[in-house]
Formats: sequence, structure tokens, C-alpha cells
Amino acid sequence: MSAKLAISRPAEGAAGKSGTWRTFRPVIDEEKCNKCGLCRLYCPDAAISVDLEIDLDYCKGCGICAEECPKKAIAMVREED
Amino acid sequence: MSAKLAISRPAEGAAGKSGTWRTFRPVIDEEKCNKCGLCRLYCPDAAISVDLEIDLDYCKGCGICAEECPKKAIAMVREED
Amino acid sequence: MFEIRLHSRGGQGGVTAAKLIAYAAFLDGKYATATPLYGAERRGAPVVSFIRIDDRPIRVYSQIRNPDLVIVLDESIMELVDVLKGLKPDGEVFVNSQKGTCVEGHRTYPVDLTSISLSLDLVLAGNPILNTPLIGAIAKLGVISQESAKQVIAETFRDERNVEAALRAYEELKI
Amino acid sequence: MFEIRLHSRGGQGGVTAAKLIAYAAFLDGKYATATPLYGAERRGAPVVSFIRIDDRPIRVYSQIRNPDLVIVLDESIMELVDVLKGLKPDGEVFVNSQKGTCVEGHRTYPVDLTSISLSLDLVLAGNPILNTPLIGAIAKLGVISQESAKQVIAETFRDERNVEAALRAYEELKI
Amino acid sequence: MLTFGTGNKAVAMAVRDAKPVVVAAYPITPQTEIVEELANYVTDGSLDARYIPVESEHSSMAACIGAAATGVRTFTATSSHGLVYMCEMLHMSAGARLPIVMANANRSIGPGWNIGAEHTDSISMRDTGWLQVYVSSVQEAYDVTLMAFRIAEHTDVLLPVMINLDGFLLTHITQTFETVEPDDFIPPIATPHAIDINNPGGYGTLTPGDTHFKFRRDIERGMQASIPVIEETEADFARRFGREYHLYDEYRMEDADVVIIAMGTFGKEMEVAVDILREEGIRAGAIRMRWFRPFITPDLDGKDVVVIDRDYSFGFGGVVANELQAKCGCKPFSVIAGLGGQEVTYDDIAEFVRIQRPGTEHWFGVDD
Amino acid sequence: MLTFGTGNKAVAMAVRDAKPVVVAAYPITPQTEIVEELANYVTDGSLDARYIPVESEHSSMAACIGAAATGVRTFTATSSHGLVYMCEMLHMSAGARLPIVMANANRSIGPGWNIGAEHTDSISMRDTGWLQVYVSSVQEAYDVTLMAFRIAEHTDVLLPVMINLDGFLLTHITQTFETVEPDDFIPPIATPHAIDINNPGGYGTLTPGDTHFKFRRDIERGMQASIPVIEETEADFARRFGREYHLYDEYRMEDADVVIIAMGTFGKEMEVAVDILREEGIRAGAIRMRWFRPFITPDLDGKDVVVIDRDYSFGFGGVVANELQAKCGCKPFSVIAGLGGQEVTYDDIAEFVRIQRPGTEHWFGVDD
Amino acid sequence: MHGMRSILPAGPNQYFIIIHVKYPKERLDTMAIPDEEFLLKTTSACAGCPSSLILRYVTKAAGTDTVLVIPACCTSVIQGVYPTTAMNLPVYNVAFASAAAVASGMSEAFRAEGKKTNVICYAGDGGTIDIGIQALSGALERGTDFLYICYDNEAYSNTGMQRSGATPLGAMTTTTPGGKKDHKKDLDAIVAAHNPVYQATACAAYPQDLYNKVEKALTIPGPKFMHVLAPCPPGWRFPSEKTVEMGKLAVKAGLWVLYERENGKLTITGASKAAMKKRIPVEDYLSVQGRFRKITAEQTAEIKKTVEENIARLQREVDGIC
Amino acid sequence: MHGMRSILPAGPNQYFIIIHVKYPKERLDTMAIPDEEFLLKTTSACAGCPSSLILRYVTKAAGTDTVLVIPACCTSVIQGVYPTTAMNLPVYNVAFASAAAVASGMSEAFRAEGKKTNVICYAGDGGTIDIGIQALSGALERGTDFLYICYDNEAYSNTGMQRSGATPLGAMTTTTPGGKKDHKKDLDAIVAAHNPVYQATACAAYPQDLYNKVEKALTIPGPKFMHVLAPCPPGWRFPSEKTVEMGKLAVKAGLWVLYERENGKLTITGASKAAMKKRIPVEDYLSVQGRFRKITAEQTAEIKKTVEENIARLQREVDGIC
Ligand SMILES: Cc1ncc(C[n+]2csc(CCOP(=O)(O)OP(=O)(O)O)c2C)c(N)n1
Ligand SMILES: Cc1ncc(C[n+]2csc(CCOP(=O)(O)OP(=O)(O)O)c2C)c(N)n1
Ligand code: SF4
Ligand code: SF4
Ligand code: SF4
Ligand code: SF4
Ligand code: SF4
Ligand code: SF4
Ligand SMILES: [Mg+2]
Ligand SMILES: [Mg+2]
Repeated sequence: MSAKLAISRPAEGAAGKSGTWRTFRPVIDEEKCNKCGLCRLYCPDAAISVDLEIDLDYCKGCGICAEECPKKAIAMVREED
Repeated sequence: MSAKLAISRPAEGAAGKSGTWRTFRPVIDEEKCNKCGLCRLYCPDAAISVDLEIDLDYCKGCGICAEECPKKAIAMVREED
Repeated sequence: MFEIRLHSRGGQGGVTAAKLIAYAAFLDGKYATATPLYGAERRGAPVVSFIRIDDRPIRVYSQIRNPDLVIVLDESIMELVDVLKGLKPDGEVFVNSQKGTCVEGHRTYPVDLTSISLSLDLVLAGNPILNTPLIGAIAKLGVISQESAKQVIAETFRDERNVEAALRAYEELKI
Repeated sequence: MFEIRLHSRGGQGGVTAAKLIAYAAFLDGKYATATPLYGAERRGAPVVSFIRIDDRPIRVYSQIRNPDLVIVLDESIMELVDVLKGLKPDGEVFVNSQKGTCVEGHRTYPVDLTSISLSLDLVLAGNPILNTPLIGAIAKLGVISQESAKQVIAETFRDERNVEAALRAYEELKI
Repeated sequence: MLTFGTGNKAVAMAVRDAKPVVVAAYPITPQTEIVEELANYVTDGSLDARYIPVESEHSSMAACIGAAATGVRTFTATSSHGLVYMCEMLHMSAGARLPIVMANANRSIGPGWNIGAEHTDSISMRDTGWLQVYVSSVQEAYDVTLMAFRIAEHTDVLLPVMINLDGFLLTHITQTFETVEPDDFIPPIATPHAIDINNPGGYGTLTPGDTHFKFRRDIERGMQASIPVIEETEADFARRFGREYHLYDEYRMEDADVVIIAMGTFGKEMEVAVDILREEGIRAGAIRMRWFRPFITPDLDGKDVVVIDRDYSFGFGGVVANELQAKCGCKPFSVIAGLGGQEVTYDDIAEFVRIQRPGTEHWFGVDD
Repeated sequence: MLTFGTGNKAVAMAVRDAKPVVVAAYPITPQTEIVEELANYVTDGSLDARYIPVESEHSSMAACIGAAATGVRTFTATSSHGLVYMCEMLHMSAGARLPIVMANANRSIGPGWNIGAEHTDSISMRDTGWLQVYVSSVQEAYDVTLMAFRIAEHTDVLLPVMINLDGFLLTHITQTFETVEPDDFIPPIATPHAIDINNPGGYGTLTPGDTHFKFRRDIERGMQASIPVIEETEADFARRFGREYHLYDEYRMEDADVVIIAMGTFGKEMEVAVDILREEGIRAGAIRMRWFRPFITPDLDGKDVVVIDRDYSFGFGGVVANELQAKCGCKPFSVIAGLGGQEVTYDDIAEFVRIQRPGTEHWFGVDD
Repeated sequence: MHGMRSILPAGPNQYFIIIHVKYPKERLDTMAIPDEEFLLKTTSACAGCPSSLILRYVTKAAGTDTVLVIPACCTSVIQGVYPTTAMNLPVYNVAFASAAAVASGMSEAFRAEGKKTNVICYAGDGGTIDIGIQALSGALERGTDFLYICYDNEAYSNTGMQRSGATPLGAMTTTTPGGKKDHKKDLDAIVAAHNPVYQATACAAYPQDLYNKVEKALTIPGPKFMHVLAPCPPGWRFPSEKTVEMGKLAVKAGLWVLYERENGKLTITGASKAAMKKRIPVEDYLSVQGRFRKITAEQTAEIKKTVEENIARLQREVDGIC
Repeated sequence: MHGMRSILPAGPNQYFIIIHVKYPKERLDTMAIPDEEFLLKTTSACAGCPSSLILRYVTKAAGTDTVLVIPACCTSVIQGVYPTTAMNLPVYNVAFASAAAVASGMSEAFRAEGKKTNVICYAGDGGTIDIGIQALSGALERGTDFLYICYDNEAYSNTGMQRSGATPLGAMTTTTPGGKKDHKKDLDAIVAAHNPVYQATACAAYPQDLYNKVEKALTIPGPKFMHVLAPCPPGWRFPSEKTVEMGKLAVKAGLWVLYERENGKLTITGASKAAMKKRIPVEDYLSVQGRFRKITAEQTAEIKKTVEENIARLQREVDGIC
């Protein structure tokens, strides 16, 4: 019996590699970072892991993390490639 | 050009002679009546005229006038015919 | 097929009466249908119900145009509606009447159901109950059996006085 | 009929760019249509637009399967989408590219529209405006006339720098 | 059990016997008795279901959708304005392949307000992906309601079913009918795509054109698959409970020269007309269309055809007549009659046959 | 004035030029540009109308009904779910004989969500008493929107008109088109049954069956009367503004053996297919159905017929194919294509003709 | 007219005729209400119908330059059957869910044409609180110039007394045969959240109060709302002569508070002034209605609590604390 | 994880590994929020999308035994395209007007089967306050056991930023190109009139507060409601990095007050505690958004007045005066 209704199944990358959307890329300055986790807290796309690593395959470059970082530890850098 | 939509025109008796619905008929005792007009005020069917005459062609016999008459001047009498 | 047209007013129980008569016929082993003809009026407006009784399944849903029997539950309707319309030449008429109203050209059975009910204090929401005496009367006419009439009343109404009302009507109707 | 397929990302202005190119062709006295192919995605997702230019009325609404020219407004799309799909054997490619990307087997015109815009500070809601330099470049390709390109930009954008951007792109594109 | 009641009551009793888990209810004349009866059953415990008193018909169908999505049996009832008010949700429920069962009391649509029998309400919903069956007696209302659950829930079908009863004419007539103990006649519901917490999925997410097209194709497959399922269900019903139903009903068709075709209560009353015509020497027969979706094509080879539509598609014609014409290639005499509860008797029906002019349309009582 | 814009914009500009008094607006893709443009016109003063930002489509049509009932010109636009959500009010507006004009961007209905072009939305509303016209170019969208007001408001007609544009394919394509100064091309609206404070009446009160039936008959009379009105309006339009329209569009039909029939943008694209087939030696022609309500029956005598339906009535078939079959007695090759915006090109259309099997149904890209 | 006459000369062949009538205060109080009736004898409503009674005064206050917009409800039906109607005003009958939206269109059209015609929606509780709330909420938000009147008989009466959102806790209806388990929806608070220019409650038992409020409301441009209690004999199961009495009991028990809110200022009106201070027991109201036959002690207590909270809240608003 | 490790013997061949991490207070505060993500990387939402951000915490709080019911809105679209979805929870996508009614059916079905599954409607402001209000009001009245969350981006964003009932006064949208002339509908007051068992506001800028409220709401049976402010970069016309900032400004200016109401008791939460006393100027919020470019001085004053009234009203309720 074929599928009766469009049921989509969960998968990473369901909306494509949204990292390619970026014009600017967030770069964490480990020196300045105090691991407060606010960048992770506020990332709408959960692109920052528990270990505070940014998944650049998916980070859309919105800049919220940089904006909200209390230590100004994140810089938004123009994508070059 | 024929009528395009059911438009009903105002007419007395649009719902038939509702006086025939009555089981009991209101009868005003002119002696007791003080012309306060409350019977007319409360009649849902406007069956009591400005002159406080009851239009028995249309009075449905609900009994509100009798119930609300402060002078108990209205009696509800069984219809005989 | 025996066809009955029943005239009443909204709120008088005519629709239920028609169902009960048909139900009694069903208990007699007949096929029977009861159909109300509603307008959208509130209580008080004339209402018609149709009852068909037959030995074979009934395939007709439309209104009865030529009844064998006309039942009038409220005499005053006769001023508004031509209750005799289409009545078969040998058709009969039953009227709930205080004053023994008779109809010309047709055998008429007047019974004062209202008084029977009021005398037994069979009143619901201000209106006298007319169903149960009616069923008694109709049983007398032979349209339904006495047993079925009794059973219908017993199944439908708890109050014993309904049986009494039916009996009184049965007796009052003169054949 | 000259058929162009334009690849961009939601929010980059590709849909408007397609309209402007078609409009310029219209000003040139041609028949032209521009059709966007929307998904329901938000900004960022790949978007395709189609432009048709002809001397006769255009009766075709379906997608362009075999374009004469492919325009890529965002190089990174080339990783996701086969932008060359169906491109005519002698079809050409225009790419907005910083690094002068070239495509094998097809004549490619790379121009760095993004830098032109950023250098002129032509930025809208955080995104560099790519339409106007693109129109300049396309005029150089001869798809539309220079006059029409100018008029389109003048009618649509108040900011003078847009004309400048178009001119720079016109110049940067090497035939 | 032999019993006596209205068409509405028969539907309610069948629903009670089919044991749905969720009933969503909204009143509208002439259907209201159904949802009132079900409220009684739930209150007196004879039906162990959740009764959701919704605030509109859009919401009654929405509530059925929500419940059916979890994989339980659901029921609702409506009529006329209620049906067209929930139109969006009819599309949604069929598209979501949810085997909801609904009774519709056929009634005309305003303005002006009119509560008489008319099929335009359900007929105008014939593209939604709902199966539609039209019944013609209280007994059939009961039986078909029971069968509807089995048909809807069959995994080859998985489409909602609408049972149509002529307003007042059938909803309010009291007749004898027999109820049954369905036991395993309706197997437990097992919706394959019921929501599963352990296998999360996005139901009805954005679907690209090509894929959407395939799902639409699949709805039509469900429709076509329903035909054998209906036949098998009707056969099993006859085996178990002794009452026979077919895709359509034939009456005195063996040697008929002219056939009257209609749905609903006309479909019974026209049998009387056939008898009358036969006595006059006219070899008449009758076909009562029962399933309108899926459309069942009767064999009308070479017969004169008189179709009575209690519906109308403005700017086109009577829908039953025209769809028959499309599928059978016949040239019926198309009679439009009974809209808004206009009174039509078997005598009138017999007269339609006498005056028939193939290929023309006739509005009863208005056109001459 | 020669201008350049989308199908949506053309509709909005035509509405502006027709000067309605009330516009009720609710957004839905792919129609939204229309109501956005109209908001701009009202804000910048180029349209002197009341713009009612309603909270749903049921209410947008309700607001049009309320306004039109007072005798003023009204407009709204919608699509897909919006159209079926207002279904009840479509019945109401036509039943009330109100000459409302509405644009519908044809789009498929969920689930799943899909915003591609499909005619099932409007096709499934074909029984409501609305005139339906399907356009195929930005110019036609503009012209027909203007004409729609004149046709709807004509006292012989007094029925609402729905202008259908293929979602995205036409709503979002940018093309050249010419606007006109309508002047007295659209006479002032004069609804004979507009509410009159000095002649009070109860509109749409309870109506007995027999009377209701007569009013339904009269809606159909309005439908039939619309045919000459459409022809006369199109002729006058051609006279004044030079662009010709007909009840249906013919392309290379003179000596055609096989005719392709479709509505909307397919109806233009198939001309290319005809050219291709002619080059192959197949004598093909094309008919683009423009008015679907009233249904216009083309002359198809003896030709092979290939009908492309961008719609489907589940359990029945492609609606255009089947209605043509009902009215013309032809046996078309019924192609179902383009639902949900499925991509179909002129090459595909040409192929439908090459593979045609009269009397059968074919789902493009799914069935083999 | 009854009373003594005196004739005074007023000029050549002209006289004043003065009729001396002695009326009790009750009559004088209501003298300002026009005699003209817009409900012709009679609607097909049940004997003792509150909707007919309310409409008499709504239409008297509104006058001839008025259109009534009526969704499906008892009142759409009791007008009579085509070709005649009992209502001597233009009445537009519309779909159940659509009244306020139709009114929006109508009002805008009239205003665009420079007409001041009153647009009044007259709708039941079901058509307002349940299926009609989307349209009502939208029309209030966008500032439609109209008056919306909800006559509240606390059930779907037209279809035979089914539960509505306005049915009170514990009341039996045909779809809540065991009594309703949910509370009555607080329509007034919902509407207040939209901040209409004028909002009031009224009751069929107080025609003068009702008349005054309609009259005042129609002088104010913008969205106005009134909620009128409509004790319905067959729905609530009491004899037809008790319609007015039932309304009075509701007010006296504080179950229904008469007030108006204008420019954010709340004023308690009429009989409710006394009821704010002293109320008759809620049971006096519940026990005389058949629909409350199955109400439980807890439900009665709940209702009492709601009454007291509501009164306290309104009092605070009157006192300017809220 | 970063930090020093120490290893302690715990038995034969068994060790405890202790990781010494020093986290600032902010991090510790949010430690209770589970790490598990139910929004897989990533939705197709715009960069900086508040709905995605809100949903992250809604789903974390709800956990796996949850069904989301989503009407037409940005969120029905951003899940991704068949056959895959970014949401690792069952999501039922439904018609625009139908979310709460679908939830009623779903919740009753789950409960009938003895399941505790959370049923959460997640809907936009349009789907809640305009076309969806009938269904919402009905579900609240009949006591459906569910949580309704309205994320409020103050426009129909999915269709490209048209006016909704939630659009504030003065804001430009594509259908109010001159700025909206009507006030924002007071959804919270409308819902409060239904007296749900739990009602709260939250804001995309305060995920912890949001998380806590969802978590608490789901422990209570009956109808729960949350209204979450969702600053939308393209809709409100601000750069994508300002989503959180914009939410903070709204709260600090008192335009958005964080609170919860349980058993009739109102509690101000989080950042709003301070804002109840001292607020930044409303202009600080308005001036950074493109949509308010055309707002007039009168409109700004109106908004200020509304803010002050609202704060005062809430304060009274906190103080137990209301
Ligand atoms: C869409 C739709 N659903 C249902 C109905 C049936 N209906 C007509 S009136 C009514 C009840 C009206 O209740 P209310 O608004 O309280 O007015 P009342 O009858 O009590 O005066 C119902 C359910 C309808 N006409 N339209
Ligand atoms: C009946 C119906 N009307 C209109 C639409 C089109 N539509 C889809 S989403 C949407 C706007 C949703 O706005 P909101 O609820 O605020 O959510 P947002 O998009 O802002 O997240 C509209 C108008 C629809 N899908 N269905
Ligand atoms: S917000 Fe800044 S300081 Fe805090 S963890 Fe992220 S990068 Fe480090
Ligand atoms: S730029 Fe935006 S998407 Fe990327 S990591 Fe930072 S917050 Fe997340
Ligand atoms: S209410 Fe009684 S006292 Fe008053 S006028 Fe009427 S009859 Fe007379
Ligand atoms: S009995 Fe009723 S209808 Fe008759 S006059 Fe008295 S109040 Fe009016
Ligand atoms: S049911 Fe009630 S509201 Fe309706 S007509 Fe009768 S008394 Fe009036
Ligand atoms: S428009 Fe706003 S709410 Fe919608 S996806 Fe984009 S950022 Fe999110
Ligand atoms: Mg009511
Ligand atoms: Mg929104």
C-alpha cells in the first residue's frame, strides 16, 4: 500500500544546507569567550552545539549570537568563497 | 424583469392571525386598571394599543400582560369557541 | 393503504400523536409511516402530519393528497386551513371539539379531548395533552387495535392518567 | 525566442532582476515575460526566474528547459543546483563571482557584482543590491539595449549610485 | 431488534452500534435529532464516546480530523449551510485520508431561508474526495451508516464517507427498522498513517507539485478501490443480517423501455410511478442511484432515460442527469424537481415519463 | 496606456479603473499582490474606495454581500483555501443576486500544503451560481476584469463573476499589457433590489418550497441570459478598445482532425503544441474554454478531442472533459495534468495528442 | 385615549383640544418611547417571546433610517414567510457566521455614499458567541460603524434548544441532557477587550432601559455593542407569562447586571443599582426554570461565586479602581 | 566540553571521571533546559527567525510525548519540503482557521485512549486572533485539555507581511502602506475572559522564561494559553541580528509584559519585574523598526497611553485589587 498522505520524516538538512545562505559568518574568539552559552541559547537554528561549536553547514549567519554575546567574543566576518 | 430575490414586504398578519393560538385570553377589568401602560409596554407582540385595547386577532395569549399588571387588572380566561 | 392527515398546532403534540398512531399500527403487524410537515414557525402555527398504514412496505414519501381520514386536533385551524382538501368522497373526519362540530358531506366524529385532559389535569407546559385521548379515540375507529393503543401509551407515558384519558375518549367517541 | 534562466536566493532580488531585464526588453520594443518560480521557502533558499524575449507574442508559461543564457546571482548555489541543466550547447553563463568562476564547455562571464555593490554601499536590509549591476552586465551582453537598461534603472531606483553600479558592471564584463 | 423511529434516529442508533470514540456535534435543521440522540446515548452511557460540542461546522469537521488523525473512529452530522460552511475541511479530511463518517441531511441553501429537502448541498461537495451515498428509507439509513464505517476504514479506501438523507422526507419520517449487533462486522479501526509518537512525522507539510500530483492520484485510487470494498461489505452485510444492497437499485428493469433515475426518497417513490405506468402499458423501470461518489455507471443501453435531479448546477444543468450523460452517453430527459422541498408525488413522476422529451431540461411546475 | 506587470497587477489596475466603492481584502498566496496593490491605490488616492481589511475570507465575501446589498460596486480576491473557506458565502451571494466581482488565483488545496496552480478550487465551486471565466494572459486578466463588472451588473444577469487566473503561472508572470479609460464602458451600477430605506423589505426571509424553486429557476435564467450579455460586452469592448474576445478561443480549427481543449494558461501554451503537431503533419487545432459557467458548448463534430484538466473530481474524473462529454457527446482522451503546479510544457501537450486513446483517462507522469 | 377634554379657542375657527389624562408614574416614565411599532402584528414567535419584545424597543429607538442584519436564529425565522414579513424596516437575513462582516460591508457602503443609515446586527447568542465571534471580533477591531446587539436566550433556540457557549453551567439543553458542565462564556469581557466606543447590557424585562441604551448608542460613531438577556419560555422551560418576571429575577439576583460603558466609564443602570448592594438568592431564579432541574449543589455554589466576583469586579470599575 | 578533568577510582576497573567546568552564571541559569533539540538543523525560516527560536524552547519543554498542531503560517512552511522535515516531533499541519478545533478532537481522542500526549497548537497571530479566534474561543470554553501558543509577529508574515488584528497602531504593512489606523487587538484580555487554567505571555528574547512557562503549563490539565512576542526581521524591518534585542526593547519599554496567571493569580516574571517600575522610552523601540517609519506623534502618544494603562491594570491585578 502506497503512502496515503504527505508525511515528512525528520532529517537534518531538511531545508537544505542553510549555511550557504550566509553573507557573514560568525567566528568565536576563544580568548574572549567565557562559555556563558548565551550564543547557543539565542541561536534560532540551534547551530551552536553544547560545546559551543558553530555548525557552519547550517548557521544562516543571522548575527544574533554576535549581537548578544556579552563578551563581544563573536565577530561576523564576510564569507569569501 | 422578475423578482431576483425573496424580498418579503411588511404586512400585518404576516405570520397569520396569531390570535387563534390562544388557549387563554386576556380580559382587562377597566375598574381596576389605572392606565399605567405596563401591559402595553411588556406585550411582546404589540397587541395592546396606545389606548390600551387588546387586539384579539393577534394577541397570542402569552399572559405577560396579566402577570405584569401591577393592579392585577387583567384576567386570563379560557377561550371557549 | 390507509392514509390519515392530522392537523394540529405547533406545541400541541400533533407530531407525536401521528408517530404514536403509526407505532400502534406497527404493533398491529402493519407497515406504517408517520411524517410531519414542518414549517419553520414557532409554537401556535398550524402543523400537518401524515400517517400511512398498509400491509405492504410503504414506498411513498410525499404528502397525502387524498386522505381516508382527517384528524383535527384544534378546531380553530378549520378557519385557517381547508382541512377537507382532497379528502376521499367516503373519507371521515375526527375533530377535537367542545361543541360537537360536524362537517358536511363527511362522517364526522367530534370528541372533546381538551376537556378530557384538563379534567384529568394532564397539562404540559401550559398545554393540555391531547395525544393519549386521541389514541383512544382512533382505536375506537378501528384504525389501530385496542391492545396496541394501550401498549403504546404504556410504553410512552409513565403517568397512569394517560390510559384513563384514552379510555374516556374511547368511550366518548360514538360510532 | 531568447530564453534566460536566472538562479538566485530568496532575498537577493533575483525575481526583481528578472522583471527588470524583461522590462528593458519591452522598452526595446520586444515581447518579454518574466516568471519567478517560487517555493515557499523563506529568504536564503534557491530561487529560479525565467525570462523570455521574442519578436512575437509569447504563448509559453511553462519553465524554460533549454535556456540560451543562465544567470547565477549567487555562486554558492552552484553546489546545490545543477545550473547548467538543459543549457543549450551554445548557451552562455553569467556568474556573479568574486573569484572569476568559469564553467566548462560554455562561454562564461564572471563579474563580481557583490563587490561593486558593497563598494558603493548599495545595501538593503543587510543584503547587497545585485539587480542594478546585473542589468548593466546584461546590457553589455547585448540582450537588452544600453538605453533601456538606463531607463529601467532610472525609473525604478531613486538612488543615483545604482546607475553607477550598472556602469561599473558594464565595464567589468569582458566579452 | 425491530424498532420504530425516524431516519435521524436510525443514523444515531447505527452510530451508537458502531462505537466511535469521538463524536463532534453541531445542530442544524433537519439533522439536529442525530446529535441530540447521540448526546443522550453518551449521557446515559449507552455510547462510550467523547462528545465534543463544537462552536461551528468548520470546527466539527476539524475536531473529527484531529481525532481521526490519532487513529480513532469518528462521526459527525450536518446539513446544508453547515455542510458548505465546512467545505474547506471536507477537502482537508479527504486529502488527509481520514475515514471520518458523516451524515448529511439534504437541505436547500439560502437565501431565502428554506429548510426543505434538496441535494445541492452534498452534490456541490462532490469534488472533495468524500464518498457519497444517498439512502431512501429509515432501514437503509441505519444499515448504510454501519457499513459506512467499514468502507471508510478499509485500508484500500481510507476516505471519508458521507451518508445523505433527504431532509424531513427521510430524516423526520418514522418507519419500522431493524437494528443489529454488528460484532466483528466492522473490524477495529487501524489507520496506517495514524499519528505515532514513536515515529514522528510532519503531516501535510509542503509538498512539491509532482509529489502532490501523485497523492491526488492516490486519492482517486482509493475511490476506485472503494467499489469492490462496497460490494464486498454489502455482500457480507446481506450474509450476516439478511438485507441486500447493491451499487444501485433496480426496479422492474428486465424489459424496461424507459428508465427513471433518481436518488434519495424519489428513488423509492418512483417505484410506485413505474407500477402506474406499467398498468398504462408503458414498460417503465427505475434505477435508484445510491453511490454518487464513486460514480457508478449503470447500463442504460438503448433505453429512454428520465432523470430527476433534486439539485442544480447553475449555468450547467441537473448534475445527476449530466454526469450520467457524460458516463453513459445517453440523452436523458432531465427533470429538475423538488428543490427547496418542492412537493413532488409519484403521480408527478409518472407524468414526467409521459411527457418526456429526450435531451431537454424541464423544471417541474415552472416550465411548461 | 502600454504597461508592464504581473497578472495580479493587471487585475488590480482593472479594478482601480472600474471604480468599486468597497473592496474587501484578505491575503493568500498567490493572490496577495492584488489586495496589496489595491491597498496602495486606496492609500495614494488613485482609487476612492473603502478598503475593508477583513479577518477571513468568509468575512471578505460577507462584507462584499453587505456592501453590494446597498447597491454599490464591490470587489474581492482570493485563492484555494480562501475560496473554499468562503464557499457558504458564494452560495449566498449568488442566491442574493449580487453582482460581486472576484478574482481567484487558481491554486491547489491541501493537505499537504502546495501553492501551485490547480483549477480544483474554482471548479469545485461551479454549482454556486457564480459565473466563471478563466483567463490566459496578463492582458486578458485586465480586460476581463473590466468586462466582469459590466456583465455581473447587467440587469438581465445580476450574478457574481469569478475571474480565474492560474496561480504563479499567470498571477506572477510579468507581461506587457495595455490599460484603457473605461469611461461609460461600465454603466453606473443600478441593482434593482438594492436595500431601500423608503421601501422596507425582508431580504432572504423564509421562503416556501415552491417559491424557492422559482427563485432557483430564475438564477438559471440569469445564467442563460449572461451569454448574450457576455457576447455583447465583448463586442463592445472590441469596438472601443480593439481587443477581441469570444465565448471560447479557437486556434487553427478550420480543418482540424483533433482538437486540444483546456482552460487557463494551458490554453495558450497548447497553441505552440498545435504548431508543432501541424509541422509533424497532424491536423491539430485548439479550443480554449474561457467561460466555464455558464457552460459554453463548443462544436466538436466528429473531431478527436483531447481535454486537459488541471482539476479532478475524485470518484468521477476530470471535470472539463466530463462536462464536455455530457454536453457534446464526444469521447475525449481525458488528460489530468498540472495539479499542484505540476510542470507541463507544450511538448508534453503535443505528446498527449500523439498518445491519445479516446474515452480513456490519463494522469500525466503517473499513469503509463 | 382616555381622559377629560377641554376645548380652548385659539383663533378664528381654531381651537386647542386639551385632553386631560391622569397617568400613573410608570406610564409617564415610558412616554418618551415612540408609539410607532416596527414589528407589525405579529411575528410567528412563540407566545411570550423575548426576542420580539426586545426588537420592539430596538426598532423604536432606531427609527426608520435603519437596516437590521440578522443571521440564522429565531429572529430570522419569526419574521414570517415570503411574501410578507412582520418587520416594517429593511431586514437583511444572512448566514449564521456572517452578521458582523456583512454589517462592515454595509456600513462602509452607506458611509461612502454619505448616508447615516443605522446598521444594526441583531443576533442570537449562538450567532454571536460561537460561530459568529470571528466576524464580530474582526468588525470591532477594524472600527466598523455599527451597533451589534446580541439577544441572549442562552441556547440555540431556533434549532430546538441545544447548548451554546452562552448556556450557563448546570442548564439542561437537548445536547446537554445531564446539564452543562462548562461555564457560560463571558461575552461581555470578550467584547470589552476590543474596547468598543459604547458597550452595554440590557434585559427584555426592562424595555425603557433597553430603549435608552439603543438610542444613545446610535448617536455615537464607531463600533457599539449590546448584550440583552432574553428569557425564552420553551428554552428555559417556564410558562410564557413569566418572560418578564424571569428577566427581573436574573437582574435582582445579580446574575445579570445592567450597565453601560462609554469612553471607558462604567455606569450601572436601572434595577441593577439596587442589586449591586442587595440581591435575592440565586436559587429564586434557578428553581423556577425547568432547565436547571438537574443542577447540582456545587454548580449552584459555583454560579453564586461567579455572581459575587462579577459584581465585585463591576463595583471596582464603577469606583474607578479598575 | 571544556574544563579540567579529574579521575577518581570507583571500584575494580571503574573510575569516576569528573569534569571541572567553570561556567558563568548565565550558563548555569539555563542548565535545566535539556540539550536535546527537536528542531533539526535547520528550518527554512529566514535568518534570525523568532518562530524557530521560540519553537526550540517550546519543544524542549514539551518533550517527545507531544503533537504540534500548526495552522497555515510561517511555521507551517519552514518545516521543510516533503519528504523531509526539520521537526523531530509529530506535527499536524492544518487549515488556517482550524487549529484549536483540531486540537480539541485530538486531545479528546488521546484522553479517551488513556494517553497523556501533550497537544500543543502553535499558531501565528493571524491564525489566532483573526481567522482562528472562533475555534480558539470554542476550545477554551469547552475546556479542551491542550496548550495553545500564539507566536505574535504582528502581521501575516507567511504571505508577505500584511496587516493582522495584532498589527500595532501606526505600523506599516503591505496592506497598510500608510501605517495601521486601528489598535492592536488585545488577545490576552480576550483569552482571559475565557478564564483558562493557565495563561502566560513570553517573548522570543527570554527563552528561559518561555521554557519555564511551557513546562509548567503542561503539568496542568485543561485549556492553557501562551502569547509569545516574536520580533520578525523582514516583517518589522530590522536587521536579522536584532531579533533578540527587539524583544528585549519591547519588554523594557513595557510594550510587552511577561507574566503568568494561574488560578486567577497574576505573577509578573523575569525582565518585566523591573519594567513594571521603570521603563525605557517607547520611542527606543519604535524608532529602530522600519515598519514604524510613518507613525505619527499622536499615534506614538496613543501607544504610550495604552502601555501605561496596561501596566497599571496589571499592577492592580498583582496587588490583588482587581
Ligand atoms: C452554518 C450554519 N450552521 C447551523 C445552522 C443552523 N442554525 C440556525 S439558527 C441556529 C441556532 C441559533 O442560535 P442563536 O444564535 O442562539 O439564536 P436563537 O435561535 O437562540 O435565537 C442554528 C444552529 C445554520 N443556519 N447555519
Ligand atoms: C483560509 C486561508 N486563508 C488564507 C490563507 C493564506 N495564509 C497562509 S498563512 C497566512 C498568514 C499567517 O499569518 P500568521 O498567522 O500571523 O502567521 P505568520 O505567517 O505571521 O507566521 C495566510 C494569510 C490560508 N492558508 N488559508
Ligand atoms: S555568548 Fe559569547 S561569551 Fe558567551 S559562550 Fe557565546 S561566544 Fe562565549
Ligand atoms: S549567526 Fe545566527 S545562525 Fe549562525 S550561529 Fe549565530 S545565531 Fe546561530
Ligand atoms: S398594566 Fe394593568 S393597570 Fe396598567 S394599564 Fe395595563 S391593565 Fe391597566
Ligand atoms: S396575552 Fe400576551 S400577547 Fe396577549 S396582549 Fe397580553 S402580553 Fe400581549
Ligand atoms: S424559542 Fe424562545 S427566542 Fe425563539 S421564538 Fe420561541 S420564545 Fe422566542
Ligand atoms: S517572516 Fe518572520 S516569522 Fe516568518 S520565517 Fe521569516 S523571520 Fe520567521
Ligand atoms: Mg440563542
Ligand atoms: Mg503573524
